Amino acid sequence: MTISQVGQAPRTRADYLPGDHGMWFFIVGDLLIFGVYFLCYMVYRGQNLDVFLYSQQFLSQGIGVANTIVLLTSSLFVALATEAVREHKIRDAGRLLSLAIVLGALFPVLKMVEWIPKISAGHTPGENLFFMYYYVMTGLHLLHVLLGLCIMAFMLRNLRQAAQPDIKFIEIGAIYWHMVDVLWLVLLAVFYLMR
Amino acid sequence: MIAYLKNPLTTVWAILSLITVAAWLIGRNVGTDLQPSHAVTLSVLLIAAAKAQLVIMYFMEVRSAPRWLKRVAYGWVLVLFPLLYLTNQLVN
Amino acid sequence: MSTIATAEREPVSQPTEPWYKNKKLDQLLCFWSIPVFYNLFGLVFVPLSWMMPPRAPESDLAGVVEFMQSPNLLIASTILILSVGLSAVGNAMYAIQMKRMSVSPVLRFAFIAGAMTGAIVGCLFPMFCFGLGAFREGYSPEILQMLYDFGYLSFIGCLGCFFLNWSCLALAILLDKNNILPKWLGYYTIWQSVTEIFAATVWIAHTGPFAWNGLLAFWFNMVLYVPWQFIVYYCIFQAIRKQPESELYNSGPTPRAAYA
Amino acid sequence: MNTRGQNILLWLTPVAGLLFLVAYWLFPAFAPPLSPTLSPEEVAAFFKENLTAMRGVVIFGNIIGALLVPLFALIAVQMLRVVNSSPIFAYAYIIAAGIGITAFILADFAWGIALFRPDRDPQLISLLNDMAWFFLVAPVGCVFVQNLCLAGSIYLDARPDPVFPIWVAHFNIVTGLLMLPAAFSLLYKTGPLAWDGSISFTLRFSTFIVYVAVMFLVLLKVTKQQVEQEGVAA
Repeated sequence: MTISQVGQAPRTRADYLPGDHGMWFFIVGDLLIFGVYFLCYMVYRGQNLDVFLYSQQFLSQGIGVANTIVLLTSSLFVALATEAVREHKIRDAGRLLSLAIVLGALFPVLKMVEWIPKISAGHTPGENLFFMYYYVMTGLHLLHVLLGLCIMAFMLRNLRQAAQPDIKFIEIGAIYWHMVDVLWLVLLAVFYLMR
Repeated sequence: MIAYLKNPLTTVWAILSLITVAAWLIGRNVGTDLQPSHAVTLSVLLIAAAKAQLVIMYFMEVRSAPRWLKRVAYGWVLVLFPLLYLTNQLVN
Repeated sequence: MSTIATAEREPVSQPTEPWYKNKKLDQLLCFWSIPVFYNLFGLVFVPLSWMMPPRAPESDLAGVVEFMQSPNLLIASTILILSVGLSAVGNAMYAIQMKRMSVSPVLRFAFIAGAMTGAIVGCLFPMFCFGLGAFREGYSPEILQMLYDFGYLSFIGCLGCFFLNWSCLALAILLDKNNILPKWLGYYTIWQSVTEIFAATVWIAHTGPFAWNGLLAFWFNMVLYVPWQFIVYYCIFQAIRKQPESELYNSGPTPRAAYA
Repeated sequence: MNTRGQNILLWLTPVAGLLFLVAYWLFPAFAPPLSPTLSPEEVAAFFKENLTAMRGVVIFGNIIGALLVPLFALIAVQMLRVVNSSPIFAYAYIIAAGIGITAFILADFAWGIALFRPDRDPQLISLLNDMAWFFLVAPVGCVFVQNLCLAGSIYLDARPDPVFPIWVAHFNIVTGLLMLPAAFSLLYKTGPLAWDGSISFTLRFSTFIVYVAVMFLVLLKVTKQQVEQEGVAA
C-alpha cells in the first residue's frame, strides 16, 4: 500500500474499486443468496397469507425500527471512518470506528430483547412457517452482524497498532458492514412492515 | 465535529433515518388484525429500495466504482424489489 | 525436533532419486481416489438406497416401513462401508493444502478432527440406521420410523462438524498469504459453511421449505454445495500441479521429513 | 529430542493385549459369538443370562479400544518421518484411524446401553445388538484405507534409509485384504460371511490381533532406529 494510493479520496476519481474483487464477489453472491430467500418468502407468504398476516402482528416493529436506526448510524460511522483513514486522520478514524462497534454491538442486544419475550410467549420457530422464516432469516442476519463485529474489531486493531493502516482491509470491512445494513433494510420491509 | 455534520454522508444518513421512520408510520401495526394492503406493501417496498440504493451508492461507494460493479449492484436493487412486489401480487 | 538438525545429523548419503518419476505421485494417487469415492457415494445414496433425494418426513407409516425394509439398503450400506475410508483421503487433500498456507496449524488440525467426527455422524451412522431396518424383519413400525428419522436427521442435520470444517478451510484460504487457493474460493466456502447452519431447521420442521426435503433447507443448499464440491477439488488439483518442485519434501539433495 | 513419551505410549499396546486376554478369559460371552439368526426374544434372553460377562466385555472393550489409539498415533508420527512429497498419507491415516476407533467404541456403547436395562423391550435390545455388530464387524473400509495409506507411504519413501522396511507395506496390504470381506457381513445371516462366520469374525479379528502384535514389534524397531539415526536420547 503506497502512500499516494491512500491519499486519494475516491470522490475525486472515478472508477475506484473500494475493497478488493474477492470481497465484492462475496457481497454480490450474498446479496443474490438472500435475494433468493426473500423471493421464496414472498411465494410462501402469498400461499399462506392468513398465517403470515396473523403472525406478523406479534413482531415488535418498534425494536425493528430502532435496530434499523442503530445499524444505519453504525454504518455512517464506518463510512466516515473510512474517509478519515484516507485523509490520514487515524485518531479520528479510530474514534469513529469505536463508536460504530459500540452501536453495532447494540444490535444483538436489541435482538435478544426482541427474541426472548417472543420465545417465552410461545412464538418459537416450530409455531408456523412465518416464525420459522422469521427466526431463520433474522438469525442468519445476526450471524452476519456478529461476523461484522469481529471484522471491525480487527479493523480497529489495525488502526491502533499498525504504523500504516491497511486501507484495503478497512475498505473490505466497511463494505461488508454496509452490506449487512442493506440486508437488514430488506428484512425490515418484508418481515415487519409490509402487509 | 462540524466537518462530520456537514459531510454529505451525514446528510444521506439523515435521509435514510427519516424515511425509515416514515416507512414505520406507513406500515405501523395499530390494530391487532392486519389486513393485506396493497398501498402499504408498495410504499414500504419502494422506501426499502430507495434506502438500499442510497446505502449502496454512498456508503459502499459504488457511485464512484467501476461500471461493472455499478451495473451489478444497482441491478440487484432494480431487479429484486420489482420481483418481490410482483411475486407478492401474483401469488396472492 | 527440527528437520534441519535431522538433515545435518544424517550420514551424507548420495542424493537418491525416488524410484517413481512423478514426485507428486502420493498426492496424485490420493487425488484420483476422490472421484472414485464420490461416484460410490452417489451410487450408495441415490440409485441404490433411494435415500436421496430425501423422502418426506411426514410419509405415512406403511411407506416408511416398506422403504426401511428394502433389501437394497443393505447393499448400499456395504458399499458405503467399503468406501467410507476414502472420505479420509479426500479430507486429507484439504489438510495438506492448508499445511502449505501461511496459517496456524490449528486450522488444519481442527479440520482433521472435524473430518473424523463428520464421517461418523454424517455418513456412516445414518447409512447404518437404514441398514439396520433392513437387516432384520419384524421390527415394529415405530422403531423403523425412529431409525428413519435418525438416519435422515443425522445425515442432513449434521451441521456442526461441517460448519467447523468449512469455516476452518475458508479462514485458512482467506488468511493465507501464499495464495495456494484462490480467495474467491474462500468466500464461496463461507457460504458453504453458512448453509450448513441454515439446515438447522430440519430438526424442527416436518413439512414445508425448511423440512429435510424442503426447498430451502435441502434443495437450495444442494445448488450451492454440488458446484462447490467440484470447484474446490478442481482448485486443489490446480494447486497440486502448480506446487513448485522445490517445495516437495522428497526433492532436493537430502529429502526432508514432513513431521506435523 | 526425547523418545521416552513415545516408548511409554508404545508399551500401552501390550497392556491392551493383556487386558484383551484377561477379558477373553474372564468374560467369554462372545465365544462363540451371537448368531445373527436369533430372534429379538432370544437375544434379550441371552443378554439377561450373560449380564455380568457382557458388562465386563463392554467395560474392557471401551478401555482396550482407547488403548489402541496410541499405537495408531505412533504409526502416524512415524509416517510423518517417511519422506513423500507431502504428508497426505499420514493425514489420511489419522482421520481413518479416528473413524475406525469411534466405530468400535460405538459398538461397545450399543451393547452397554442394551445391558443397562436388560428388561427393555426385546425389540430394542435386539436393535442395539444389531447395531453393535454392525459397528464392530463391518466398518473395515477405514482399517483398509489406513493400511493402504501406510503401505503407500512406505512404497513411496524417498529416504535413502527408509523408516519402515518394505515388507511392512506388503504386510499391511495383505492384512487389509484379509479383513475386507467382513464388510459383506451385512448381507448374510448364515455362512462364513455372517457376522459370526469364519471369514467375518474369526479371520477378521485374528488378523487384526496379529496385525496389532506385528505392528507393535515393527514400531519397537523403528523407534530404536530413530534413536540411532537422529542421535536422540532414549
